[in-house]
Amino acid sequence: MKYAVIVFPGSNCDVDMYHAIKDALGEEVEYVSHTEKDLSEYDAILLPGGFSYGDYLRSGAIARFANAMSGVMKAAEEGKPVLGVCNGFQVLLESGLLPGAMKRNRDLKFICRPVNLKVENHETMFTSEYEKGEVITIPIAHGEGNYECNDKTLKELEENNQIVFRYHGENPNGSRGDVAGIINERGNVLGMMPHPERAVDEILGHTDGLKLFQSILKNWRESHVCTS
Amino acid sequence: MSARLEPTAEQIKEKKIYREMGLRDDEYERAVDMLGRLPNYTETGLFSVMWSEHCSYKTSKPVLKKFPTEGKHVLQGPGEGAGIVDIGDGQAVVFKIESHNHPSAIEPYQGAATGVGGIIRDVFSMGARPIALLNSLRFGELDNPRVKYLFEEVVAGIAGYGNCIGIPTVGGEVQFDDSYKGNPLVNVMCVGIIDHEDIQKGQAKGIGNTVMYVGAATGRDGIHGATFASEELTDESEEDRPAVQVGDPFMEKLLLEACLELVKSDALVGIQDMGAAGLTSSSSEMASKAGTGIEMNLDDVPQREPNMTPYEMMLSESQERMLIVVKEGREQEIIDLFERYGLEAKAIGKVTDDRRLRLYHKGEVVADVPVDALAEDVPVRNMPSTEPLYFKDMQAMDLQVPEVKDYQETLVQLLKQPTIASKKWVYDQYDYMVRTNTVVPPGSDAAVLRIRGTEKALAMTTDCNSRYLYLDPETGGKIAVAEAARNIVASGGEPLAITDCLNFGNPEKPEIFWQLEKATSGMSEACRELETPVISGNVSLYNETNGTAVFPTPVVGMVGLIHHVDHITTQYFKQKGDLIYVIGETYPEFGGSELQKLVEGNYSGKAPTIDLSVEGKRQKQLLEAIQKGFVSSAHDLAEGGLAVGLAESLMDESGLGADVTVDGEVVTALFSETQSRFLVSVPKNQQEAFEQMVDDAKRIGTVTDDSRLVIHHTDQDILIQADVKDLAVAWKGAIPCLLKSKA
Amino acid sequence: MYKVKVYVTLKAGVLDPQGKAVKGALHSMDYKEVQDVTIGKYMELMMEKTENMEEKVEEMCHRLLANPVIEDYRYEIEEVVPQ
Amino acid sequence: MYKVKVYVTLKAGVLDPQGKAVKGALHSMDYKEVQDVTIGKYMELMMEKTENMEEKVEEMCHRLLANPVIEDYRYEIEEVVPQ
Ligand SMILES: Nc1ncnc2c1ncn2[C@@H]1O[C@H](COP(=O)(O)OP(=O)(O)O)[C@@H](O)[C@H]1O
Ligand SMILES: [Mg+2]
Repeated sequence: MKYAVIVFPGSNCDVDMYHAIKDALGEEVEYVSHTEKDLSEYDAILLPGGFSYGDYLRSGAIARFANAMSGVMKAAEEGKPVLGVCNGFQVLLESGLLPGAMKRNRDLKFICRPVNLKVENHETMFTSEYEKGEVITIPIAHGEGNYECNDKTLKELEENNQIVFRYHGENPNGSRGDVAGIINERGNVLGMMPHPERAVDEILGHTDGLKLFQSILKNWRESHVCTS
Repeated sequence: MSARLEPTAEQIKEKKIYREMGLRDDEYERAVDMLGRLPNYTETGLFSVMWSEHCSYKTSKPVLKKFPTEGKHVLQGPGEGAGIVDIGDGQAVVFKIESHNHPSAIEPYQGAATGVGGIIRDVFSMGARPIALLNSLRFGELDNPRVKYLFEEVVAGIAGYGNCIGIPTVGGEVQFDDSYKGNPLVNVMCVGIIDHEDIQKGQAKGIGNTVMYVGAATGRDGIHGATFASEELTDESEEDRPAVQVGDPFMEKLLLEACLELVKSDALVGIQDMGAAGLTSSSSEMASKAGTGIEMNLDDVPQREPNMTPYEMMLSESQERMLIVVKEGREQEIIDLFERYGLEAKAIGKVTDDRRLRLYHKGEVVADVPVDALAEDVPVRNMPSTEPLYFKDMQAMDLQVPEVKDYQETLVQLLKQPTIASKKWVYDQYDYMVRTNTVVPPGSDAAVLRIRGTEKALAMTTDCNSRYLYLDPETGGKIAVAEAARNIVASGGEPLAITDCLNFGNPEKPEIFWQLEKATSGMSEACRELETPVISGNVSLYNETNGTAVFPTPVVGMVGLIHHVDHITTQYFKQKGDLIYVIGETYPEFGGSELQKLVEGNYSGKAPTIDLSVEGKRQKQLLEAIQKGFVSSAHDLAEGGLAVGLAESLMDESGLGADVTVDGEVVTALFSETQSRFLVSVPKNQQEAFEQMVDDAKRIGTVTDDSRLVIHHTDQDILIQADVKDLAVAWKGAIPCLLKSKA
Repeated sequence: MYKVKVYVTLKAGVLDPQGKAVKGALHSMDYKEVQDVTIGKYMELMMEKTENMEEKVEEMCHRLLANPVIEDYRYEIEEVVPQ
Repeated sequence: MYKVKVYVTLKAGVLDPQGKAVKGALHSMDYKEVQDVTIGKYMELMMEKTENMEEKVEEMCHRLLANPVIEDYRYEIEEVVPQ
């Protein structure tokens, strides 16, 4: 399986995402510049964390106009897995691939620490390796992760089981409905604030993120048995 | 500003206008001599910034000479953007510390942020990939709204810049004392990694080669910042508007990535960042080091504002700019390279053979000065030095043990002292994990980062207990180096070298200069004994507010090499049944201690003593024991003594406890700050091996699993019997609580 | 030349963590008469004369300068006469 | 009740990285007629009637709402009649 890590000017978790795929998962992965329109050769698209365009104006707001985003849209339409983490999630929101918006954290401070998440939906292509309701520990590192949406959207998200991860125990940033990660209706575009790519290596203390990447791989393999 | 007519060379002399720019009469005369004529306004500006303390080290040079700067691993000592030490396998570690005290006192967020930006440029200008940031901060007591504001904004500024550029901030220290009330200290350190063949120098070699400008456009910000950094703060400083620079970490991220690609190109000859004194220092230093000259056309300098004068362009300290020298004829490649990162590279001049800095503006020569006069032949000032009266008084005092009634309550109070209390409030705002190499995050003795692709890791720390330095600068200087090394060793690392930031008051006062002399003597001796040469550093003098100096604060930044990731050790107890040892004897030493401050409200007496050969021996033995796998946890004993050290070893929510027994005088046993001590836990099956290897280790108890800290005394009742949870609440809550409280 | 002033504010009903913090700070500084604070953005764009000025500004606001999911915007266009 | 509108902008000469980035984005979106962008804050305070209104607002701006070291501010005070 071949993964693309999209690099925007100001992305800085691109390296972490790359190593998670290459070293921890052992799959093929390439950095792809924000100027690249054609992403057709990749089986999965990863939008990494960081501060694209300095996060000036609003986080993710400028990145969504990058050339590569047309490729991301196309991949999403074709049903390929698209994962946006942290700044990547913010880009997905700004581009409308996922509903809602981000505000500054409730306490107005950047927060970096491991948090507990509850896997609310383990029946997605990103979470099938987790148990139902499993509580996992994944680091967060963001200043704008305070998810906001209107009542109608929240209701829809809940009814369609689109809230994939919620903060468990303490809500660090004030996000609506304790939302930590949501998926699109079709189930192939996931955005999440916590960093699974930072939790794939024993020596760094956390490994709960690995199953997320394993889920993507397993589901892709299963759906590609016939063709490959 | 630009409309103002510049004074003529004669007016500058007659009206002594050079004084406003920071030049002294004798210095101005010297500049006139060197030039052989009266300098014009722009030229006077060049001399004044380059001869400021910040750029020239004119008063500190004599004391800096004492530092040992060579060692078997040192590849680059002081003098370039940052120092470099070999770590084997063709790799090296690059690091430096830098102060941004005065800008942070005026505009704390941007002052701290641009300090981070500056030190990162120092490291990547060597060709190195920055991998970690640390910071050493000093503020007044947290009972004052201005101090709280400074503290919160400085931390936010460091976070703002470091998080955005994506370099993890992995460690540091924060201490609070009244002496820093009006003049906080903001020191930032950057550590990078480089392959030997990529090492760059800031030299303008090769006559005819092209001088290029890359990065942000030049604005009027920070004009004369270097001079500003070399003056005392007064109440008027706040009005000193032009000194304020705003950082753009996004721009710097692009610049960093572009420059790291650039260093792989053989078109590059030399590279240096435009730090203090901007274009002036980078151009004159690069030429002076290479024995060449530089000619620049200022019309070609990218400008952010209209009508900038040569004086303004040369003295601007706009951030995120670099000066590079490239081979003649290869300019287009460089322009294309930067263009790929959305940046502009512009040719602004060339290297000449006449060792002069010659500037053109609108077709005229506006400055023509020998480069060595600016960068090399700086007037050195030998300042008088006098032992202050207070020092004699302090030395004459008898050893005194502060009076303590309730040991347990005292431990809780000590844990609540902001200098001891958890700094989680601070480092939770820093992205300390980005780039996924941080094995030991903030919270333990030193931060540890693995080196991807190898089995090695790096340990790093900053340390300086300035109360000891205040009481006795020579001893305190030794302790600062020794403590840094202890933190490295306790983490499983072999101390490699140090960088230092000498934060002192006004050196024109003989008592302050004496502090500087003594402190650097002590540091030098410790560096020799512990084999950790000084490879880079920074001097920040004139840290005074309205005439009162900060405590002498020579911050030591140290990096150590962990030969195998298996040696990585933290301060936290690991498992029930492990044996707890203290390495080193304990004496009644309370001068400058946290207990003294708590009980008496001030500092007095002698600083703790230190024997550097004992220190070195213990460090070597402990390191070997760690490398052999005999040790579960190791922690240096510092502020608050053994009781605090024990509590700190239990602060990771593991549910473990400790049951120990002490002897001798109780307050000393619990709270003395005697140096050269470690708190170590050892698996039972390694007891013999450990005891054989480490001479001065004394077993005091065992690790338990009941989440309680119990301290017995050989011939008394139980001294302390505390729930770890309660201790943790006191320790963790202290700083957030002080920040919230109204006052 | 035209100066375009753009005001971006949070939609009614969207919690404003910054506004809340500022209000809290003002109260603790004893400005008790402050009932409510909202914080938005104020941008100034200098623009050359162009066709469909208004339409373009509207578009820029909608596409980039504001996030219509949580923000409202309004703008004023003024001609500036160079001195 | 009074509505106080506060406009906070960067002082002339102070670098505005946000404005620069937004201008770059607008250009790449083909709004080439945009010459310059500056980004500041716009705040609305609802205040009860109080003595020395103007003085208080001035004070709040200086002490908290703006950072006088790098920012300028101005404000407008309007009476709002409750419907
Ligand atoms: N300003 C800071 N930035 C990042 N980490 C910090 C800062 N201050 C303290 N820390 C971290 O908190 C821990 C305790 O600091 P300190 O008490 O100074 O340790 P020590 O006494 O062992 O040097 C260390 O891991 C240190 O790196
Ligand atoms: Mg320590």
